[in-house]
Amino acid sequence: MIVFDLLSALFICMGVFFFFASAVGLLRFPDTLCRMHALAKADNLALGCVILGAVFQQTDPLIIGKLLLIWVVTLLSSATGGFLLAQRIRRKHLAQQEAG
Amino acid sequence: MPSSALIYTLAGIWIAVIGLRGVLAEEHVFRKIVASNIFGSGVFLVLVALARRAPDGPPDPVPHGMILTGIVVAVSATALMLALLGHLHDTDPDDREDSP
Amino acid sequence: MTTGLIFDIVLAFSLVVLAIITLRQRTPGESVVQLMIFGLLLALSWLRVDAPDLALTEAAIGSGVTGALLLAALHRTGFGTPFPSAVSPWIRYPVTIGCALLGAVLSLVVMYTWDQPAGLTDPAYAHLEESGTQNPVTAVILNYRGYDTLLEIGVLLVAALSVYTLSGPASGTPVKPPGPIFRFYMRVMTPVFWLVVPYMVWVGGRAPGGAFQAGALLSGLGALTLLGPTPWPLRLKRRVVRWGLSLGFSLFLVTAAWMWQYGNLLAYPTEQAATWILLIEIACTLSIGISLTVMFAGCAGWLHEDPERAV
Amino acid sequence: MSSGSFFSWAALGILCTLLLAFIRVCRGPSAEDRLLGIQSFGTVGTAVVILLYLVEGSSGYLDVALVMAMLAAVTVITFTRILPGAGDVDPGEAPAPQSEPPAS
Repeated sequence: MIVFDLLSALFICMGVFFFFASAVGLLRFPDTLCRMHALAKADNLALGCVILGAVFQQTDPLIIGKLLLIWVVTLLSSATGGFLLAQRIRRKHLAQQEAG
Repeated sequence: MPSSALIYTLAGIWIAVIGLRGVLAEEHVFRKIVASNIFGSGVFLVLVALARRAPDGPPDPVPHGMILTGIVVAVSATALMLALLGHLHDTDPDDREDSP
Repeated sequence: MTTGLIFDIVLAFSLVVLAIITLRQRTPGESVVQLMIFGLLLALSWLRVDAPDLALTEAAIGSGVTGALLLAALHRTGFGTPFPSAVSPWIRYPVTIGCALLGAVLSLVVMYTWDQPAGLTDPAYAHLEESGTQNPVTAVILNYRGYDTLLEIGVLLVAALSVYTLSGPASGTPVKPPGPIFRFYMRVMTPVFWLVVPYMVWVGGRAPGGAFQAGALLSGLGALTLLGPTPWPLRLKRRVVRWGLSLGFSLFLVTAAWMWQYGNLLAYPTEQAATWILLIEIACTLSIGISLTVMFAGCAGWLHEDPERAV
Repeated sequence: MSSGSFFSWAALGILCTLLLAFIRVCRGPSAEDRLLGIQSFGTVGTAVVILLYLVEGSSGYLDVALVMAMLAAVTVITFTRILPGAGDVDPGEAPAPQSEPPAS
């Protein structure tokens, strides 16, 4: 069981690191699309790490299933939301180009 | 040493006070609606944290029940205010921004 | 000082700061964004005071439905127009000072009366066996304080009907048809919502969950559906919507009347309590979900629009 | 260090990164930046709830995380779908734009 605990701690630490990286990216990157890039990749990876870390603490398959469902739902909504936002930004750029 | 319930009670009081100030001292109706939401959240937070006052044992479920219904009623009140705001906007489109 | 306490202090402090920032935004759109973040953090803080029931509702409503409502209203009234300058200093400063005093007095009162015992925990748990449910919060709202909940469902119905009435003819512009990606998202998420909503009702008998949480979740699905592709709820006849709106309240009333024969309104006999509570929960879930969806549509001005999109 | 305390520290760390992201939300500059912030807050909030679940061990917390994950997207989607200049269609149905997007 100590192996599982260590794995769990490792993954959660990775999750915290990636959350930190995505926050720094969100803060430091120069424009909106770059920030979205940082956010969409690092955040979902970090959540995946945290969930994996949590899975190593569980034995009940129902709970594990629920944890994985949370990850899938987040991936899906983040992909859709990110896509819709990016589309909006791109359209704005195009409109600016036409105007300028 | 303060308990976490005390911390959240104090935070709730100040959130409610900030919201109350917003309701009273802001001009724009939309901002008043946002402020009334914050005011409500602050009051809810005070009640929930007070329900947790006993250091051990389960929290008091009666305030929880009241707030549970209260949240839903608060959101419906918000919707009603917003519908009234939209109605004002439709019937009186000339001075909708500064004195709705 | 434990980690949990540091967590609490950081969270409480950021909640207060966030409340101030929310009210200092320049445009309505910005303040909505801040309010959503405030709702998310509030849900976290409710987990910290052992109220997962409320955190569930707040996660659904505070960070989802309220935001959708406010944005829908802005869709109708204008999104980016800056707020006008505040009212005259003759009102602003006295109000601010008065509110600060009020806050200080309340804080002192709370700190001095902190050690007095809290109210009704013991009676609430003592009768849990007879209440027909194992979740104390569900027992409170549907058994001990059934009257309150009955009236609150009534308030919800009245509010939904008012929004319905207020949304004048053809005020909002409809959204454009959705593209393949959003359609795919809805195709996957709709079954997930329909899986989680009944689960939420069912789990409310033993653990955090219940009609209000499930109803809030359902209204999230309703808002997404109105924004998007899935045709079937939009094709629902108005009559269905009206029945759905009043279902919870009417079933509650019928139950109350039925219980008259046992002597009291809404005093279930112990052996029937579980059945009645389950029935009321299902009806209330549908009603709450439909009410909030109707409110969303009403705020966006979509209620009496072209027949394709009208609810 | 007990495992509960480790998870609390992790939750606290993630909460701090949340506050970093919050600076971006305050600064903007565009509405889309703020929406990105909301999206990030949804994901991070879910992670904090999962860690609190590991601390407390009551399964209701997981339902909170699930609901949060499901509804955090609603605001972003509402925003992109109904606000001015955004209500257009996905590329599958839109007439393809003539120019390439700016390489930014």
